[in-house]
Amino acid sequence: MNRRTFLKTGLAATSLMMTPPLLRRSLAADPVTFYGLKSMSGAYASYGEFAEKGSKLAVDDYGPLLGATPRYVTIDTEGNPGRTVRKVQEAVQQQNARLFGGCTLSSTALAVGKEINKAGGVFMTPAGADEITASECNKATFRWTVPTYGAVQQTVRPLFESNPKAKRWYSITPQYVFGEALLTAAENLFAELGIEHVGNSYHSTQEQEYSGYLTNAAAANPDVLLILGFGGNGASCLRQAANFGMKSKMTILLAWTQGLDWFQSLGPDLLEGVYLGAQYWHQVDAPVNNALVKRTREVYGINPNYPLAGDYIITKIIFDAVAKAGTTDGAAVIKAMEGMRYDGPTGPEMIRAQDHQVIKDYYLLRGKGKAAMNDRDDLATVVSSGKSFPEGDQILCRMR
Amino acid sequence: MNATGEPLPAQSSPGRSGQRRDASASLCSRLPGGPAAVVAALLVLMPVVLPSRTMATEILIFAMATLACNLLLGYGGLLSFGQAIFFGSGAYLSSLVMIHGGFGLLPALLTAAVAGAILAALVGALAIRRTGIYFVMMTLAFNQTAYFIAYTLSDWTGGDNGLLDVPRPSPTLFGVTLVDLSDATAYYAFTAALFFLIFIAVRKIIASPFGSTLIAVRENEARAGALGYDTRNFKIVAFAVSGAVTAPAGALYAMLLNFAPLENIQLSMSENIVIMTVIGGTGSLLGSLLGAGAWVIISDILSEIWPRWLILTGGALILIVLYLPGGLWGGVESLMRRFRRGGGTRRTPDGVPENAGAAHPME
Amino acid sequence: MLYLFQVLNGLGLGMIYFLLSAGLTIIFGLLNFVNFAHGAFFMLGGYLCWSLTELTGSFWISLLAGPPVVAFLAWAAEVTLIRRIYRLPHTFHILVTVGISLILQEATIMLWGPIGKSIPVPDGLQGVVTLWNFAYPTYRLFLIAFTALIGFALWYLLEWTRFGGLVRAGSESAEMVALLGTNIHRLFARTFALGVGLAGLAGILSAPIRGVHPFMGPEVLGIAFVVVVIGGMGSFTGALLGGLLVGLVQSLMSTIWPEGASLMIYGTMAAVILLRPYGLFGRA
Amino acid sequence: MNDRHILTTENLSLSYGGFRAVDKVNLRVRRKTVHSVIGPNGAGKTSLFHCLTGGRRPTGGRILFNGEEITNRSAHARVGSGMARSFQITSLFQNLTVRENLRLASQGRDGNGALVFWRSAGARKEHTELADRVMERLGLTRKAAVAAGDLSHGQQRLLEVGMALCGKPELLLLDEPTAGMGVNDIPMMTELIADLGKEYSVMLIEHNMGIVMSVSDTITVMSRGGILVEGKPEEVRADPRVREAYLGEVA
Repeated sequence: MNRRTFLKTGLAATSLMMTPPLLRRSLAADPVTFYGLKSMSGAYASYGEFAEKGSKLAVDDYGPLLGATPRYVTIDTEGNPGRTVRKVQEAVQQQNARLFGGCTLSSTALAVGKEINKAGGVFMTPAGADEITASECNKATFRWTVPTYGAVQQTVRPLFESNPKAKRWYSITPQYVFGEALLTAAENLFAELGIEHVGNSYHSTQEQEYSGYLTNAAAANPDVLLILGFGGNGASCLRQAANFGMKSKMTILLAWTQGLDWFQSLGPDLLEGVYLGAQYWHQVDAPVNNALVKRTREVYGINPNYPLAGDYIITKIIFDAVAKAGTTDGAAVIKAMEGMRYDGPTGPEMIRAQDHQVIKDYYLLRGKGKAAMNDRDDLATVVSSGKSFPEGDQILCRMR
Repeated sequence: MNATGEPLPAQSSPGRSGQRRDASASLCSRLPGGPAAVVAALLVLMPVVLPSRTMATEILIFAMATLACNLLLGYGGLLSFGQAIFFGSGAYLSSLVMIHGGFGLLPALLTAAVAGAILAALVGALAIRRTGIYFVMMTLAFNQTAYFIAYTLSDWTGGDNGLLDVPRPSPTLFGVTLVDLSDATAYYAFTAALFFLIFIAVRKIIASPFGSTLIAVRENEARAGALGYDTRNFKIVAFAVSGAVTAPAGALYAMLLNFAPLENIQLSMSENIVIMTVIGGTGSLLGSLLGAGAWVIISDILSEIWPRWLILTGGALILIVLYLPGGLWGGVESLMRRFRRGGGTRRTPDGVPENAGAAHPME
Repeated sequence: MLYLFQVLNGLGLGMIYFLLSAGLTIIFGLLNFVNFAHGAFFMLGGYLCWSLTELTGSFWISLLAGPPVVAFLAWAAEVTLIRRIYRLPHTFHILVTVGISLILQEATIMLWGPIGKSIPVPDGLQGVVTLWNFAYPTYRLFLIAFTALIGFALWYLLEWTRFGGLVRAGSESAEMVALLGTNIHRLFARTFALGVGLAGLAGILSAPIRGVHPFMGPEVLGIAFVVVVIGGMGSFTGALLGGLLVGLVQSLMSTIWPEGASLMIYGTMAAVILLRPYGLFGRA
Repeated sequence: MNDRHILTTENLSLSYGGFRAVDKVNLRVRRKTVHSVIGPNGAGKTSLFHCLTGGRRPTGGRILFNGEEITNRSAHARVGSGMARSFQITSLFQNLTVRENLRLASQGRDGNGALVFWRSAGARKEHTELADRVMERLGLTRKAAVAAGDLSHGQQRLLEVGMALCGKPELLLLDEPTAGMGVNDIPMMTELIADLGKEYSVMLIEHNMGIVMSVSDTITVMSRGGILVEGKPEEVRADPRVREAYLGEVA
């Protein structure tokens, strides 16, 4: 009896509700069960829908694991961190859940990781906050996403190197932990490369109107406009920058984007010529990715995007580790994951044991115009890619 | 007078006020053992019936916040969209004094209560300078301001990432640990005990000179003033009490999750607390427990079934207003009245302030 | 110089806020009804704009056809649901309209998907006008002019037509208007449709600037309330000046103290309420 | 001399913009008497009443109560010093019972003392007892548990006055206590007011000439914001200026 079906039968099955909790727990059964934390409802629903597809695909395609077909349970995060933590606690206490993956919101991922660590489980997430594999790292938590440091290194550096005359950069930054992290990484790199940082505007994450910041940016007369907001922030900022005719006057770089689904919502007119940082791109030629694209088209009729690919590989890695460890015991699975090398959607990937960070490629893309597109999703080309991660002393993780 | 203290135009219906007086003999007093016994029974039943203890704990935490909102809305006629200020601050402050100050469980809760009371008295004192929709907007503006402050002070609050590693210390007496709260059942029991105490206390407050006068202020502020009451003071104290209950609820929530997300202090939290209050039934304390329970359980069930579950929630809100304006508790009351109609004679209203006020607070 | 330019920005921003809030304030004035679904109808306008533009290839057709569709939906909601709750306290207005906006938001996700959409700036307005050193989008200039025109038409409607006279008289005393033999139900329904239709129009006009996504309703609702409260609930002039004031504060703050822009908006609102109990142009 | 008067006003004025609603009124209300203020519509009675109860700040002059200046004291604070008022348009706690209405009124004299929230409301015996006594006097004991809004109009008017009584006032300010009352109920109210005049000082604003003439010790006739005539009922009745003022109104 898992939580989902339990709740489905819900209020109707009152008699079942009276079953003593002990008995219910014993019903939690044998097959390996993976718990997907997906923002199915609430403000991040656009993300959860694809993440869910990714995890499901991985589970369905996996085949037998430890002698049984693995099972998949969705936990809707509702975009609500408090609710999510409580649901995870329940899964741990009542269904003895140990294997978790997903989470869009950084705050949720951080808090959930700690809960799962306490419970002796394993958790892998594509969330953005660097703290996950730095100051707040823990034994149970793994992260697939390239941190802000890598995102900046793999976008600002190649862009600057391809056009070293573009020395004046202006940045627009959402003011919160994540935005600050991107900005700090960028400022460090500016100093290293000799880029002149002609100004920065902070905005709140709830900002809708960028005309004021863009006016400030235009007044500084930069060569490159570096937009550090992502999601809705990045979209509005880019859209309005285009309105203000800034695309023709300067190069625009968004260091951190959500990828294909986000590009689709903006359309080729806006994206043409804009540089975009991405964690994943479906056109990348790598064995696992080619297979993933094929399967996703077959099953869902779409191309995989970042949430789909991310949650797909997270689910698959955890299953692989379970298979390797031969058990679902948290400590053993963690041990199997640490240092694991595997083929991922971005090519060869590796899980660094020291901070549980996946070492993988980050991409610099450039938006294509409508005329250059071969199909609906052919919205950008890969300009460069590579792996940059904090090394040595820069690794802030002290495993707990 | 309606909930926001604005005189309603002539359209205000006589039908509703008729129903109101009819119900003015509060049902709880007729239940065996009174409302306290009903609550005690529910508190024992909840962990058995509900799918999990953590869920039961969450319900009680929100029921506390709802209770406090109800005190303002149901008894004081004050619609506050600023309850998240107190909930969120309670969570942050108690967490911070535990993390940095080494406070134990009870001192942390007490800190939250005191700070919540002070904060609420401040917010209340400013907001009640206006009435009606302007009052509501003031509370809303303060909520946004509090959110902004929490967001900006990320060194303390963790900003968008939330405040992590909130401990859940066990209560100690003279160095002896009384009970280990890291266990979900023990924590539920602790929360339930606290909820019970708060429930009794709020009941007492409502039946006190203060509570009865607060109801009078809601009913007819001009008259209350003419009788010699400085009505502002009553509203401010109502806010303070509300804050003193809401903030510890926030603290308990942080300890439940070991985490204090920024969402605690967001406007949507205020909105949810108001919704739970109205769903349960304003002006009835049992209704608050009902409202919080219904909200948590139903959203939990629906979110498992259908990602677009909010559409059903939206529909439910509309249906409740149309067909169950007294909230769930109002529905329970009218059901039981129908049930009893055949039997014993209806007791006449006894005029005890809580009963008189509890019947129908909205106008 | 920069400040002057920010003033222009603020003006453009303020005019959208004005359009958005005018409907809210008219509805409050006549119906004494608090519409928390206003933002959701704004969003709906934006999505209709996207669909109609996709369908017909012309932004102008959607600008023409969109607002009546939104107004019709509002009219239907008024006739079937909202007129039943006028007599209830504000708390219930809020609950019902929060319910409506949840339904609209989720229905939008079902119809159009959870990912946002972009609406291209209409042909002919895509460029920028260069003023001194600064480029200003032609579309935004169009927006200022167009909104001013709409504002003028609204002013004429409210001030000089029979319908406007009834709305104004009804805001003073709905009973009186009813006694004078006007069908108050019809008047209320039309006013509600007009007010919400304006939200839809604002949604359409700002779609090329901001795009659309399913969760934009609550975001704009907050701004609309600030504007209306600052201007005074029920005051048309108040909505105009409140909108401009908020727009100016927001865009000037982005130069002076960007981090505090949103704080300042709510701060301004609280200050106005405390200093002027019923907003700049409100009445008791 | 102040000892004989419970309430005096000195050049009390209230103007709205340029309009002088109350114009330099000097009023003296003697203790334990019924003092009525009458006058045609718009004479300034209600404005005067607002000044006396604290509903409006006077724009000029002073109000002395028991020799103490209360000109700018707030409405609720005046109750504490011994003034109580009734409302022209019935203003009760409609949804509360008759007994609770009166208990709240009794408790009001304590002002902020009612802020205690750790005691039960019924615990203060003096309040419930006073409420019961007043209820008895009004003949409403049978209706103790009925919601105020369910009383007949006449009973509501009685309760309105009763609530003022519960403030244990020295001075009762009654604003048209018979407003809207049926002919059959009026004698009851007349009797009550006459009775009250023996224990309290009563200031009455009233339209009903019958009541005023039968219960008043002193009558002040106002016209255009000022005092036209003041005297005993028979003097006022005989005064041609009064007749003129009222007839002028009719014409």
